[in-house]
Amino acid sequence: MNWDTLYILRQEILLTVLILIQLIGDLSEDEKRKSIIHVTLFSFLLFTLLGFLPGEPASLFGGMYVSDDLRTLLKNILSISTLIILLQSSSWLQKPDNQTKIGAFYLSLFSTLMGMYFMIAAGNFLMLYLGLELATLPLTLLAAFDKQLRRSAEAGVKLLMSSAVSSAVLLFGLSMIYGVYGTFYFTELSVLSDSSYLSVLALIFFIAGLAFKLSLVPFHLWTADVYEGAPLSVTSYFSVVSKGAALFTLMLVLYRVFATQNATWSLALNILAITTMVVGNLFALRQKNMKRFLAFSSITQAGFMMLGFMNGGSLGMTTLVYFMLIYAVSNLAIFGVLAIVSNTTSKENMDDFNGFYKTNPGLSLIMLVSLFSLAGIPPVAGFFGKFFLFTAAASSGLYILVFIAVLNATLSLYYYLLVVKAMFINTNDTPIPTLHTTLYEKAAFALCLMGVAVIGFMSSLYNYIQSLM
Amino acid sequence: MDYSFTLLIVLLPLAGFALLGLFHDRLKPMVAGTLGTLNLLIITLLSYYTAFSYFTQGNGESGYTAIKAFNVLWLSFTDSLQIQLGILLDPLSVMMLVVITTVSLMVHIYSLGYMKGEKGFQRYYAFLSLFTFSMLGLVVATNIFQMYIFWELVGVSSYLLIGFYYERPSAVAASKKAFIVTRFADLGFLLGILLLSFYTHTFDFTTLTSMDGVAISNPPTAIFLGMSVTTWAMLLIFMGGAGKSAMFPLHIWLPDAMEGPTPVSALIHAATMVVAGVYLVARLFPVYALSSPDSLEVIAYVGSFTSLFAAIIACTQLDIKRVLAFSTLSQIGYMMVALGVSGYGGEEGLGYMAALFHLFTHAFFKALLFLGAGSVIHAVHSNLMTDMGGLRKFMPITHITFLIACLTIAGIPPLSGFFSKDEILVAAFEHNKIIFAVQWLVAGITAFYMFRLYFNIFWNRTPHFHHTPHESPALMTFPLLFLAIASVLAGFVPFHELVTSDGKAFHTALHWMIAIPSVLIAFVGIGVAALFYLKPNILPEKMTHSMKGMYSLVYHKFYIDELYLFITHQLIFNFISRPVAWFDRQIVDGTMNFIGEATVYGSNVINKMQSGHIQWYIWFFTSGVLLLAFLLLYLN
Amino acid sequence: MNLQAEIPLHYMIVLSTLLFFIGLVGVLIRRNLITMLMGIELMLNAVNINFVAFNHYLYPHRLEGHFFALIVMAIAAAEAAIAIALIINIYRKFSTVNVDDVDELKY
Amino acid sequence: MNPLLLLLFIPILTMAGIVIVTDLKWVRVISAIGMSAQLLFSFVLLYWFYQQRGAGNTDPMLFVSSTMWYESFNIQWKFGIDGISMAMILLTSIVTFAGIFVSWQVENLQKEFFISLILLATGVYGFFISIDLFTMFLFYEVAVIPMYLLIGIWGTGPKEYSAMKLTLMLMGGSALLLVGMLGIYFNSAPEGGQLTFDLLEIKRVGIPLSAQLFFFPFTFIGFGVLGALFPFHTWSPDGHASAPTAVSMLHAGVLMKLGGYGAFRVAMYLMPEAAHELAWIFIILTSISVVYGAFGAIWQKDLKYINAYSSVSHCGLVLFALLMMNETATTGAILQMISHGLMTALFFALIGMIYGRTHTRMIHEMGGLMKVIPFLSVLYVIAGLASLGLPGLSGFVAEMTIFVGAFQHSDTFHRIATIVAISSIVITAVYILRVVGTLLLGPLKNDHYLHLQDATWFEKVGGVTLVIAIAAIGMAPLWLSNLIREPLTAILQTLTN
Amino acid sequence: MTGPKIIFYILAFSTILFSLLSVFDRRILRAAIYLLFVLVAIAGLFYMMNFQFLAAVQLMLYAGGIVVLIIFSILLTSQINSKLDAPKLMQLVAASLTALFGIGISLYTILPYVFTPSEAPALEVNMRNIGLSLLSTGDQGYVLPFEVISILLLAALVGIIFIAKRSRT
Repeated sequence: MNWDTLYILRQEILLTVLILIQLIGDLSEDEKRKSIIHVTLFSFLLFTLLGFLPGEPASLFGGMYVSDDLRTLLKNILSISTLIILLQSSSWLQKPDNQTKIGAFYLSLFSTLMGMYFMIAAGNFLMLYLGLELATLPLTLLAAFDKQLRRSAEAGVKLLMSSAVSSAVLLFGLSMIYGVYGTFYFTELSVLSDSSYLSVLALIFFIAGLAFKLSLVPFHLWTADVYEGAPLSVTSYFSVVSKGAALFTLMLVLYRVFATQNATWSLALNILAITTMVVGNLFALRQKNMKRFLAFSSITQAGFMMLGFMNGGSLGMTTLVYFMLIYAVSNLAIFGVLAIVSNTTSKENMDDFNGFYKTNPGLSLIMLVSLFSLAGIPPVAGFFGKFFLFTAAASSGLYILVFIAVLNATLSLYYYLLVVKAMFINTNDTPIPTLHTTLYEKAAFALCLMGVAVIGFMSSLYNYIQSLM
Repeated sequence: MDYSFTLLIVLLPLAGFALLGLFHDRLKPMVAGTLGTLNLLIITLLSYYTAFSYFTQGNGESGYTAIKAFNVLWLSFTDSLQIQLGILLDPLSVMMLVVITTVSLMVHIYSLGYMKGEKGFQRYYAFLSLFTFSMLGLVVATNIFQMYIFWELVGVSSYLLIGFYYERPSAVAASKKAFIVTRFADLGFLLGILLLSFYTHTFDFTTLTSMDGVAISNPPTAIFLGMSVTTWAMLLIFMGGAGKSAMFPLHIWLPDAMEGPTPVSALIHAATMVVAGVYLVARLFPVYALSSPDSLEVIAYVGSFTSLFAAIIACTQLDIKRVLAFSTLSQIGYMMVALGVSGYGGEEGLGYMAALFHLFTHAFFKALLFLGAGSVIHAVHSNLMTDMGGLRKFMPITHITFLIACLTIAGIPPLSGFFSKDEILVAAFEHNKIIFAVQWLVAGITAFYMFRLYFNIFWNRTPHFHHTPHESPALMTFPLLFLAIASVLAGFVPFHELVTSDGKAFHTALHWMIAIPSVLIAFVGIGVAALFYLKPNILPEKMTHSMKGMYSLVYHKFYIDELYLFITHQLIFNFISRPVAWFDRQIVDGTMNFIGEATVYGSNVINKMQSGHIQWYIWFFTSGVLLLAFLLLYLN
Repeated sequence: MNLQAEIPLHYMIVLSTLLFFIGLVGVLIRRNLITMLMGIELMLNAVNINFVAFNHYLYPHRLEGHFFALIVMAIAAAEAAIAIALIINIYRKFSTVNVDDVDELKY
Repeated sequence: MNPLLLLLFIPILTMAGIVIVTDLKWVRVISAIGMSAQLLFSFVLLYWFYQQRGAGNTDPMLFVSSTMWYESFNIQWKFGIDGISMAMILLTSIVTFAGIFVSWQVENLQKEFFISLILLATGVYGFFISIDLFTMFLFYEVAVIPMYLLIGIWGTGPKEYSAMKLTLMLMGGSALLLVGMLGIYFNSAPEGGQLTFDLLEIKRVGIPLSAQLFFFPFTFIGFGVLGALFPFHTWSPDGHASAPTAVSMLHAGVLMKLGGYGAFRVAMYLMPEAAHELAWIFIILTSISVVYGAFGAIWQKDLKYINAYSSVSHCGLVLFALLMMNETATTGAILQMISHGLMTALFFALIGMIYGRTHTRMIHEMGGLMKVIPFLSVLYVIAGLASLGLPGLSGFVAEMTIFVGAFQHSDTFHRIATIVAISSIVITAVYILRVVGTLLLGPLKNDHYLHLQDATWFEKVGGVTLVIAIAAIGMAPLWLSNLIREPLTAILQTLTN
Repeated sequence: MTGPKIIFYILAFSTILFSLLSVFDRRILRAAIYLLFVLVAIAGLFYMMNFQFLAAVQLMLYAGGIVVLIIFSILLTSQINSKLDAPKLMQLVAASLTALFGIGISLYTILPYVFTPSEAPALEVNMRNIGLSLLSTGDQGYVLPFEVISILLLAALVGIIFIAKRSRT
């Protein structure tokens, strides 16, 4: 233990401090609770900024914890996303009903974030599993946080039950990996190579565990229910941060640890990509509830992400990270709008958005741009992300897969346009009234929009990510 | 001599059209009419001057030479295939210049009176200018594509003029019919051009018709469906000509075209445009005669049949303009016959000369007939013979000029029609006896139906008129007189020295053996007409009654129109267009919609997957894992 | 006690595999949330047997499997606690712990 | 700076101006100023273009500039134009200019309307000046997507359905296109070396035949969908029928040309051998499309449907001519794109104006309009005459070039296809005259129409601009034909070898 | 039959038997008790394999903690003697087939696999080694997981309290 270690662990430590602050804050009187929100937001901002400090690659705790520029970047993407979610959730937490939740909410959220950090920073399957559970278990509680709602309770228990089984399956896979290789350390695993049936089976079980978090079809069934039932901020956390962490982890493990088994996992993910895109799309196009709708949309997007795995080199990895970043900002912008609407009017259905543009042009435009970004329409960032994903898949000659994917992208455009249609074309006798956005929400939108508008044109960002691979 | 001024002949009418067209609502009607007429007067004088200078420069040993007064590249397809716009002066085109400008000028003058007070008077003059421009551009074309361009323009001006009374549905329908039928023919023309130019690598008339050009010295001999491609090409080109010249079976538009103002009928549908087909064949005559005599044969038969066919129909029509229209068909049939039976060069080319001679004379007397009919219609406000009769007392000038025209067309010497028709019959006699016999018969029928017309208008019973008819104003009678004089004198133009197939003069003489029978049969025709129609009597009715079925068949123009209607409306509209539209909406678009609906259906089918039951979710998860593992382990 | 000679590794693996899938059956068929939770515990225990057996039979020079099993136990405890909390929460809202009745979110 | 970028900056500045301005009255004025500037600049560009060529610059593309963008994919901002692109740019600026004036009276969400419209135009400009496949594709989609909003918000009839169908089908087309593009990209360096999206570079290196055969259909059909290739054209009738006037104009006038242009610039240019091998399939499809569209148009009752089917026919002719792969036919194809762009824009403008007055587009419900709105009617007749290929108007020039060019093919199959295509001129005449006869001529059907106003000044500006362009091309086609032909010689040399 | 073998068979047999009973017994409290037996049997297995510490933890944590928790919650939510609904037939069949399929795949894959035991000398499993490893920061040190688990437990604790306590409203 020395200062270097502390510097490397600065984010985790600050996160622990933040958790402790919540414990103390929860003791304060109700009237002062609100100030906790501001304190937390500013310390979280500090925390996010700290992540951008330069650092040297390091391996701590005998290889349990690994830190390098790539992992720092991945963590930063997660913390920026979380920051945006926190900004967006501030007005939800400020509602009188929710003031008791503040402490527990932040605490659970930060611990899941820390879990994701450990997933990414893991140098050992033990840490990875631990991080995964740390990221999952408090989330199940968060899903049940709307205590007055039946659906929230249902979401919590559904998530817990299915994720418990999925983590059991993952563990079963890990135990086989242990049996075959005799170690959990990534550094040791990456040099061992074994293509026996058992290792394939183990790998599939492991992938299934993470695919569950990524909600790839057929491991996705929890997604829509939980998204619908959970409080909106938690849903957006699910769809962006939690999914991002799972994606990054899967990416790091497959590319860095099981690089030799490339053929196996790319085939598996190829199959999963197709089923995910198709099924996600088919479900999405008939959803009326915006949260469910976005659930299936994010399932489809996860299917697209799998295309990035088809390239075993740095192109694939870069593209994955890049796409995740774009997906995060686009999705968060949409969730931001939904959050504002839902907080004030409790409306969550697509029909409620009829005529939205008339009353809330700004928010509608944000939605529009972000939906286009999700659909992959230029010149917003989503186009670039998707294009590079397709390129990654095509680089392995999988043109049929690319074709299926692009057709699915077209189909997905259909339902994104349904939302656009609702907002811009349909009329409504009782439209959502003109809504007020707080400073925090504005800041969140600013971050998202900047991302959506600029990322695509900034090739330097892409190059930077690539330089880390 | 420098003929570049001839450019003005073409450009002035265009300028007139642009001026009248753009400012039609700013100009007073009479100002517009006068401007147009003066403009045309200048053009007419210019073309007379051209003709005078061209023909007086003499034809040396080699005959009249073609002069390209002007030629500019307009559009280039390939290095050899280029559209040039230019002016070609040779006997043929110069003769046509004279005919067109003369008739056009007369029509312009006549219309000042005839169309006075009509709504859209300015527009009328604009269209007339457009037509004159197009027609002049057509005849001076230096290459076949330029001709095609103006050919189309002529078609559209004809369309505009037929549909001049655009509020009258029948006029609209007639104009549409005229355009579409000729367009269909032009399709053949265009294909012919493409085919011909593909093998000869040129559009240029001079190159095409020169004796050492590819088209004649080395015509393509490739065979397609049993005919050489040259014949194909020339027949297709003739198809264009047949459309414009209303040869059977493409004649159906012409009678309907009488819906246009009568002066227009005189100009376009009697004197100028309808003979464009004759002009076209004449223009390419060396190619026809030397490379593809088979196609000439076809032309002869088509012409002959048309002339007989139209003449028979003309005997039954009651609308005086329609009688004249069928008479025009018949006369153009004569011209086609003449071309068809002609050979190339010297005496052999008699038919060629005769055809153009007849074109020349026909232009005058047929224009005269139409203008006279217009004058009558102007007076009685009706087109039908049944509303007329005894008009000789009211309209002396019209009566006299009309009589002259009827005599001319009947081929009574020494009027011009006699000479030109005689040459045709001679040529036909020398070539093909059957055709000769038909044409001889047609001459008689012609005399009959013309005098049927004449007697019914000016003699016969005098019906009750709402207003007492009176002679037309001087603006209208002047052209009648002028054209009457021209009809009388035109026969004395020494055509065999001026316009011949190879440009060289040859000698020709009156063939009494043929002239006498033809004059006789004309008199017979006149006599029968007089018997039937000079005085009101029941003979015609008896006659029609005794041949009722036959009469009605002929009266209905052999039901050709109905056949066309059936083909277009029933077959094409109902059996092609409608199914296509249906197919497109139901099958093609239906497929696209089906894809969408199938997707939605698929979405509904897998709906149950999201059943809401945790255990089902978990089961799905685990079986998914196992299945995936199974796939990868044992099926890979 | 040296087991290798007496009981082959495969016995352990067969045992754990059977246990794992019996637990899975429990999760899949029991319609009480609490009994489902019991099934999950069985599955986790099956995994633990694997970890421990591999550690003991194959890689006794390090204690990785052992510690992993330890961690799994701790997490299983936390998971069980959370599950119970959520189940009680469900019981409050739905007055039942039958999974079939907890299906308001669907399609 | 590359002057071509101005083509993008002027519209972007215009959009910015529209966003900033607060008084709605100024929105259309700003748009008009911006698009007039664009029109003016296009002609300046033409002048510069000739100047450069005159100075002996024989590069295949002029004003070429390139900036590396995504280095790892070798994606560049690479712009440049040759005669063909120049011609298309002129077309775009004329149609856009007219479109702005025709939309003068848009009331609902004015700002948004003009921004979307100009955004669409920006995409089109970007597409035409791009040399890099990636940016080309990017601009392609930029141009397509505003259509959804434009039709959906400002359209009429079943606008939502049509807008959705149009967008999805076009995007489906771009799905094919994307696969084709990626295929081209990954085969752009068969000998090893840097993969590239650069058209000129790909052409220089050449794509292996097997790859060509696989990816040519993707690329060609991908562009073909936008070019209304049978049987992927059905978005067009519905889309046009529902779209607001200016959008139909821009869409049929300019956007559909992206299809033809792309099919030539990308599919055939980069994969000539495959184009040769597979042309027969598409020749059959396009010949069908030419005749089929025309027959389809005869039966329609809605003015916009008639014009949409006529567009199918005319655009089919474009692809048909391209597939003939000789200089003349290809020149004709480009001419046809321009000619069709202008006249169909004029058609749609007029239909919009007539609809604005009579509130119906069913031809049988109208009649005799010539009497009450002569100005518009005359323009309509002119458009109709251009459409049926009357000499002196642009349609004739284009069609004749195509027919003569196509007929130069000595193969019987090609000849027969040509004859089939040529026969469309008769059918075209039938439906055009039918419309003119029913709609404009004859007695006035409805007395309410007696009080209709003839064209207003802005409508006149829009309409007359297009008529002038149509007539100018029709009367003096040589300069345009030469402008187009000049790059073709080199391109086709490589196509036929 | 040697001693360890007999013990193993007894343990294995009781594990399987009681787990099946626990899964299929429709009286919920009994099922919980059967679960307890399974857990104890597994602790026995651990003990057999020389992991006494782990066996102790298993007994304390599972038997002492989790099962008690489960029984409490059963008492909270159900009548003690109430019989649960029988599983639906379809569900039973599907689940069993899946399980059999899974067992088949797993065993078919695992059993043929030839494991290669490590050659390195075995580490003695005693409290000292376990303790040292648990608090070591170096290679084979588990202090980080140990700490992380504490955070997990903390978060779970706070969350559970929040969820489980009655809302004031």
